[in-house]
Amino acid sequence: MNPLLTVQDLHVQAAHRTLVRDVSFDLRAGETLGIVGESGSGKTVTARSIVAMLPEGLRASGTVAFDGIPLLGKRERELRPLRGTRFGMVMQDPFTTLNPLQTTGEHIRESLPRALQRSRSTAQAEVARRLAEVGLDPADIAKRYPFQLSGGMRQRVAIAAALAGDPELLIADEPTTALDATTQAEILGLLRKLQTDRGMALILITHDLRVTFSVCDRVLVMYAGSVLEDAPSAAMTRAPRHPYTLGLLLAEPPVSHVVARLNSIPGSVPLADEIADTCAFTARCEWARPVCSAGRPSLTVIDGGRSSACLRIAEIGQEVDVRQTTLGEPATSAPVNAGDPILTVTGLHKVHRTSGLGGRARTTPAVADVSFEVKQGESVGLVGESGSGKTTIARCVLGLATPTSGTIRLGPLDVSDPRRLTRSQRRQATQLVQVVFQDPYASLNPMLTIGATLGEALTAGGGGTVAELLRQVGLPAPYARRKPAALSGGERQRVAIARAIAVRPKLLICDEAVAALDVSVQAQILELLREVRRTQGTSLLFITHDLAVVRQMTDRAVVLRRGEVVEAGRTETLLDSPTHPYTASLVASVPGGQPEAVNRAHGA
Amino acid sequence: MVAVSQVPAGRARSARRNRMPITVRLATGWLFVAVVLAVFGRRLAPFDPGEQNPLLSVSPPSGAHWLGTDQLGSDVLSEVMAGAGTALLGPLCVALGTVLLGGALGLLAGYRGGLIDSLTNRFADLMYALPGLLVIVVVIGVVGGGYWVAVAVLTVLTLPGEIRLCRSATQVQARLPYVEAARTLGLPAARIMRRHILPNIMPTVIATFLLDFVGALVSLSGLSYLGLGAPPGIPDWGALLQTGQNLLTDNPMISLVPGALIALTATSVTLLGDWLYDRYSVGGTRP
Amino acid sequence: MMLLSFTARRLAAAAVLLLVLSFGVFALLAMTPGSPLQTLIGTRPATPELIETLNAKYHLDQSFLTQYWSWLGNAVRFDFGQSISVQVDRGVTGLIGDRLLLSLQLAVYAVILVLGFGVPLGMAAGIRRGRTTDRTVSLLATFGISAPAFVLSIALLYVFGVWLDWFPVFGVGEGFRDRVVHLTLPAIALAGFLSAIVIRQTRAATLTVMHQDYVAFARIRGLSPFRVLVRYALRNSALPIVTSAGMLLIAALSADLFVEQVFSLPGVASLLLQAVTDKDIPVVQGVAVLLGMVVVLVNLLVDLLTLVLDPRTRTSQNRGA
Amino acid sequence: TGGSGTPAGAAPATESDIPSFTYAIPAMPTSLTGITTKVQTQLITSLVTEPLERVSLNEGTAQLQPNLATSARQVDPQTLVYTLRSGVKFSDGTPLTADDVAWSIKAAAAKTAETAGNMAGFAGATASGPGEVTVKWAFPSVNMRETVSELPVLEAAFATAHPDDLGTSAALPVGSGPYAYQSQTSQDISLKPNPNYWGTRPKAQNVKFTVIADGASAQLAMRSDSIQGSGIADLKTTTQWQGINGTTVYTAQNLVSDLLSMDTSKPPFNDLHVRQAVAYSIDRKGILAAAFGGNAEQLQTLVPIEELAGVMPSQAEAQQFLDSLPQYELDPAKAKAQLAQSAYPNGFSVTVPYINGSNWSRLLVLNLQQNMKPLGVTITPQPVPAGQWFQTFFSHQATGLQVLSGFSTTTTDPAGLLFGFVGAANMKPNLPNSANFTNDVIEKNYPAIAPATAGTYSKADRWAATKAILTDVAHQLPYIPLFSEKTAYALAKGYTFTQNPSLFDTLSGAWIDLLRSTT
Ligand SMILES: Nc1ncnc2c1ncn2[C@@H]1O[C@H](COP(=O)(O)OP(=O)(O)OP(=O)(O)O)[C@@H](O)[C@H]1O
Ligand SMILES: Nc1ncnc2c1ncn2[C@@H]1O[C@H](COP(=O)(O)OP(=O)(O)OP(=O)(O)O)[C@@H](O)[C@H]1O
Ligand SMILES: [Mg+2]
Ligand SMILES: [Mg+2]
Ligand code: NI
Repeated sequence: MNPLLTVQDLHVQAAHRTLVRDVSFDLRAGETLGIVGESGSGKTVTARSIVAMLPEGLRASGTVAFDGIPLLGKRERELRPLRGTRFGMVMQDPFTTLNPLQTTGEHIRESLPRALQRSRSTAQAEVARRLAEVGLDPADIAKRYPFQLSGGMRQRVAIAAALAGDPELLIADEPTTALDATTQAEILGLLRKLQTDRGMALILITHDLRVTFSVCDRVLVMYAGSVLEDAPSAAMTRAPRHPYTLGLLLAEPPVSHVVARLNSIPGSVPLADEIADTCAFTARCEWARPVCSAGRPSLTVIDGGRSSACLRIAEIGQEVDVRQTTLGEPATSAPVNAGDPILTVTGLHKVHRTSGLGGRARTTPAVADVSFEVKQGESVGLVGESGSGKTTIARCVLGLATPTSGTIRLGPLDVSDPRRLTRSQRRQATQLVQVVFQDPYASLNPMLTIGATLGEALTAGGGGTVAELLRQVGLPAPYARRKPAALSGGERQRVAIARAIAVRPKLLICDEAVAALDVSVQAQILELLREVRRTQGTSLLFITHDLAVVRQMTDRAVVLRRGEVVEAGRTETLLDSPTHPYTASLVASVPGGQPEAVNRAHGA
Repeated sequence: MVAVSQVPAGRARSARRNRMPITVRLATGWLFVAVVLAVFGRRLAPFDPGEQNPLLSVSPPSGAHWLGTDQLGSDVLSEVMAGAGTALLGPLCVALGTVLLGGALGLLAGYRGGLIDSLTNRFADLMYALPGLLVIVVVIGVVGGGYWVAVAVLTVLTLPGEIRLCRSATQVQARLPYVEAARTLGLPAARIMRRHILPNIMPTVIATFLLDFVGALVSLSGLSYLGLGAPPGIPDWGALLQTGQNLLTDNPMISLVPGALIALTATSVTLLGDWLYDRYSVGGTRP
Repeated sequence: MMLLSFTARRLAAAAVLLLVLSFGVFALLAMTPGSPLQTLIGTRPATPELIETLNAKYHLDQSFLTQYWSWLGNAVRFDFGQSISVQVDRGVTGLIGDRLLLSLQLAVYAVILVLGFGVPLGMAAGIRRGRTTDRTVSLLATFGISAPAFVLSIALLYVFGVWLDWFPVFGVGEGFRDRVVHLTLPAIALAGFLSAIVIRQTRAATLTVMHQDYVAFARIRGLSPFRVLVRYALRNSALPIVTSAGMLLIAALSADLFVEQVFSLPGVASLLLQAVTDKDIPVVQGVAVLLGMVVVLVNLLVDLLTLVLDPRTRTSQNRGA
Repeated sequence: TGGSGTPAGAAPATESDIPSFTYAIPAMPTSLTGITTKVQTQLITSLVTEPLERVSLNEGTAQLQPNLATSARQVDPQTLVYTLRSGVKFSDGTPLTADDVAWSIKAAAAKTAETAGNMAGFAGATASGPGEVTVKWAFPSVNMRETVSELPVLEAAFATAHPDDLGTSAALPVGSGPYAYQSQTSQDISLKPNPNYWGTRPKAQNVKFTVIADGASAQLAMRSDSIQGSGIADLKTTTQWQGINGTTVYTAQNLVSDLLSMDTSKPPFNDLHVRQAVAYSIDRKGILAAAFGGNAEQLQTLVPIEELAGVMPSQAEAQQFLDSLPQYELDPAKAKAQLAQSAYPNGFSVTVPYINGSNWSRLLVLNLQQNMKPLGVTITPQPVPAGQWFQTFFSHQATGLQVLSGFSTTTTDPAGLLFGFVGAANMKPNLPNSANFTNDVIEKNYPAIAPATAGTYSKADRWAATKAILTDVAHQLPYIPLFSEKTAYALAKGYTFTQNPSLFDTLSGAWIDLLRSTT
């Protein structure tokens, strides 16, 4: 049987650099292929090349043939009949993929085959059928505009629209990344169901290996624009055939148990052009030998449909297998020797006021009656899906927002109303609590050098030198002279941590501190935070939506939903035997279904 | 959720940034000349621009007078060169005044919010509904006051746009984690505004400064063209354009050259401003 | 119902704004050095008898507020009093009425040109970002937005009117065809400036829209380019363009002043300028309030149009997520 | 000089009809009552509401031609009796009566009328018989006939029926001239033929006046055949007008005085040296070329020689006298020397208002500004609207340095215009002695030229007094005589004037009779 899609030697070039190099794979009808890789590895660019929809300024070369028809270099006019009817695509962000000025019904109707569009009533019936297929109530949804739907509903509509032309291949580019954990599981389930029902081929792009394994037959691992491994899911889980795949698998913190040391891949992802004639992974590989940098290894078939781009896989295969099974073993969680409360939040309410159109004020309750405490030396997790109020609570504690009601005490200090604090109280608060934010790119002032940023933090208290701080977070001292633009995401996050610990705060709030980082770097930062806690006795308030991270980093956890606490308790108890249905559903939505599985909500 | 999957500021981007399009380079070149003229025009001019020779009234270009003479027999080239000063000084004052006042108010309103914010917002709302040039024409034409009152009124009318721009740029910055981190470190508001926000909104400020300058240049020279701007006897491009229009067939250079220079200068500044804006834009919308 | 209450609220706000504006104009003009008497007296010797007669006729001796109140009372009935410098029937209202038609015709002509050229050019530039089309159009737009309206008008007048002699250089023409021919150069001058703004706005909007995921998604679904262009690109970029119509209008008013001046068109803007030169205060007040009304009305229309164009603003429902 | 001959190259006139004729005016008249002192307004109104007699300039003196009045008798120096043409009808068909004329004269003398200033001494007008009107003056007057004859005659019944809006488009006056008002908008005034006109019809059937504010636009209008005639405000552009295909320019000498006045009652101009420094700082010859392109003459004293006609023994003698008066030409060295001797050796500052739109005034002030700059004198030009300028001028307050532009009269006698510039009697508000200039010499000789008293002096005494005053003015320099501008008209291809229309023709409506087609 001929493959439905053949990609041969795909190269994608931007003005001055290569984005994707030598990508080749086949896809048979009805097959499910996963493409995994960290941010910037070229997944989206590859997918866009397949549907011949590259962003302006990018050029693709090589072969992409769909059902024997070469797609690259074809004109728009010739491609159009294929699009939608033979292959389709769903994009990452459901909030932006739909035309805001068009109802969902219209979206689906315009994508239907010509014949079905002609008659009004048939079209209407068909739209209803398609909406029902993706699990939406047609009567209600068809007339709604995108802004009137939730993210999950929008993604369903987008899927229905993409499938309206009954394509034989559907490409889904991170279709769940922008969604909540629970919704994610639903959408993945839906995709799987549609794929089997229709027998169509599916390419699922994600940055999360676990998600891929749960959905796909075969997985392609991409790194810096190249494919490093191509293997069936089952085989790859069992025995990855590339050190990078192994690194990825190990870097994912397990959700089922605490590990003593989080594995990370040292260094950071290179640019595609830096690895033009060496093994892509050689700089970060512990098994690297001079031969690895001698030339660019190609993807070679090893066995049973597995291919790897590692030259030395035959020699090191054994070691890799051993590593895969031994590491990540459960560790006994250290006993918590909690002291006095450092943070006490009681009955916190926060209502956001926004002025709407025509000057009418709208109020959004963000946090309602939240109480919890963090003791000296303790690490507490704040868990909940997007919009549940986690950041709002953090901002109130930090004095960046004023609570509507309720009290917040930092040790001896009442900081419920930041505007009423005296100058010295404010100074005191500074020494008590500091923060690390999610976005490493916006966390640092781009105009100031690292040294200046840290120097400024040191003036706020603490004592010590910039060099010392840099050493503490594992950065070389000369970094002080650099501007943030010259640092990678992980390095920036280290600087952000250094700035926070400069004043030696009693409590460190981490708001999704690793959510924006690549899996291979994420573990480094988590490990650094663990170390900070260990060495300085700092309490942590750890905000995340990632249950695996909660498991690794916290002693106790508070589960939030729509601004209210639904459950709180020891992390182990909470995750292993949740009592509240919402917590249970959170735990259940981790890919793989059971909390025992080596799975996590999803990576970053 | 993952909201950020940012493209790191890589080499490719900075390479693209550093290339200045030929049009912008030409524009910068002309602006350099214009600035030199504005500062030294009077001294570089071949004749004293005020020197009159009524018997040579409105003569066409010649070897001695490259652009001919005007009605009083003054050398047009010298007047144009000296006129650069007047033509650019007023707009410069407007743009400077707007940027200093508007920038400060915008920064304050954007960072502090509250009463200052609503006050400046109401003020901006009111001013936005007024066609600036007509207001100035009415004020100068009926109430009187001349050139410098026009400059003042224009500054007041340009302020709202500037305030809004700086305000929204500030708001964008103020919500960024690096500012919040600075606040968490307990740094004083003044320091945060000066050291953290200001440098980051500076590109916006500079770009709007240039665009404000263009607006003022066009308005003020227009006002002079209507006879309400630069006082008689002061060489000015707009005024030359107007007086020369009557004598177009005798010596077209009197209006042609100043008209072309106004358009050229305005276009050049816009080109430069746009380029800067696109290059360093940090948020907020173009006025 | 939502639309009605919104309109009512905006109308009330507009009325207040107009009241503030009219009071502002009245106060401003009351502060002018010398009284309107001076203009009324003109070149006549100011005998006490004359002053007395004029005071009685124009109520100049009353207090400021009384004057404003009686002016307002008449103004709401569209009676803006008598012009000081031109004594025509129906006073200021008649004077404005005489000239409004021409200004409106010019405006309509210019708007047609702007929509016919500015929007398509802007879209073309936005879609072909970075190519020659884009660079040419953008440069032209930059020039158009920077070059003052009077320079453009004079250039058009002398190049196409006097030098090439393609268009009449004076007058407004009788009858439709003739009027169109006469208004062509002024309309181009006005539209040149406005198009420049519109091109830039459209280009920016199109650029934004064309980079939106929903456009890519539409293309991937194989929708016809026409549908993508109209239903996706144009409708979505129309919003920011429509929203800026108020600003456009204000720009147009300033440009119109020069266009009418250079082409000696008897429109409203040139009436204002003439009144200003003559210190004809009743006319200045009348025109100012009229223009204020136009600005307020257009802004109101823009808001209503936004409501119609954008379903998001139509209901108070929040995004469902 | 004045009144006769046509420019070389003008096409020969034919007697064919001109169906319609459009003439450009710089501004819309404030009012069309016809009772006005504004030349631009009278140019229009005199075609509808005609005068009793038409003044024309002949051999340097004003001559009166019969019009609505067939004759006028000066019964005594204070009484004038007009005999009216019989059978004249207004355009609406009602016959013109002596009452209409009497009413019209009284209307012109009303305190609120623009012409009130000219009618000082008016003591009444009565219909003393059918077709006879008697006008009385309170004192013997030398110029009452010129003043009264020039006034417009309106239909009294119509005028009294519209006391408030007469002269607006709602109530356009009814007259007996060759035309009647058809309509007025803010932009133009249309005249139609008066079916009841008593005289010979002008060739132009319909006449339209359209407002074109600036000269450049008027040139364009003529270029595109939108207008057939126009006055030329900026005489420097005469050559440009001639450049328009087929356009002919007509110029005529006028009795116009352009002066610079200096307030002799206040510093710094109360210092004669300062006034002389100013006089030596004006490049009159240069301005003559630069501002008028030669279409003006240098003024030797306050008024052109023609305005002395009523008192001078002969033109030659008068000219000899004028030539003997000291003249001041541009001389920086003398200017410097004069200022050095004054109380302000280091200069002073002064703002000079002038009528906005008067191009030559602007150039003159700029010339003065430039020439006095080296002396440390700072001159700030200040263009102001005409109304405001007259207001300042007539207020006698802060008049400082004033540019007097286009003062003219139809009376060729010192009692017409000249007398007003001097003497304590004219130093009050609303009187034109803006220099506030007087002294013993002036006061002693003033009665001989003042309208109210001149009638009691002999011509020889009056000439002696005039000479004494003008000599004193030339030495004391309250005014610096500048120019006497010509008036210029442009006619489009296909039209011609049979002779250069003078200012008097413009004022009396006779100009339209000169208009011919050339096809
Ligand atoms: N239009 C473009 N012009 C230039 N470079 C681009 C463009 N689009 C993407 N890139 C670069 O191409 C590389 C691969 O990008 P791509 O979007 O395919 O990554 P990805 O694997 O989908 O990452 P993510 O998980 O963040 O979505 C990145 O380095 C990115 O910076
Ligand atoms: N400044 C604000 N103005 C108005 N509403 C706000 C504001 N900030 C947050 N909200 C709203 O408050 C609610 C809670 O937001 P918050 O950012 O605290 O959630 P979160 O749990 O941190 O979500 P995420 O995981 O997406 O970061 C949301 O509904 C959000 O829309
Ligand atoms: Mg991607
Ligand atoms: Mg958050
Ligand atoms: Ni995530």
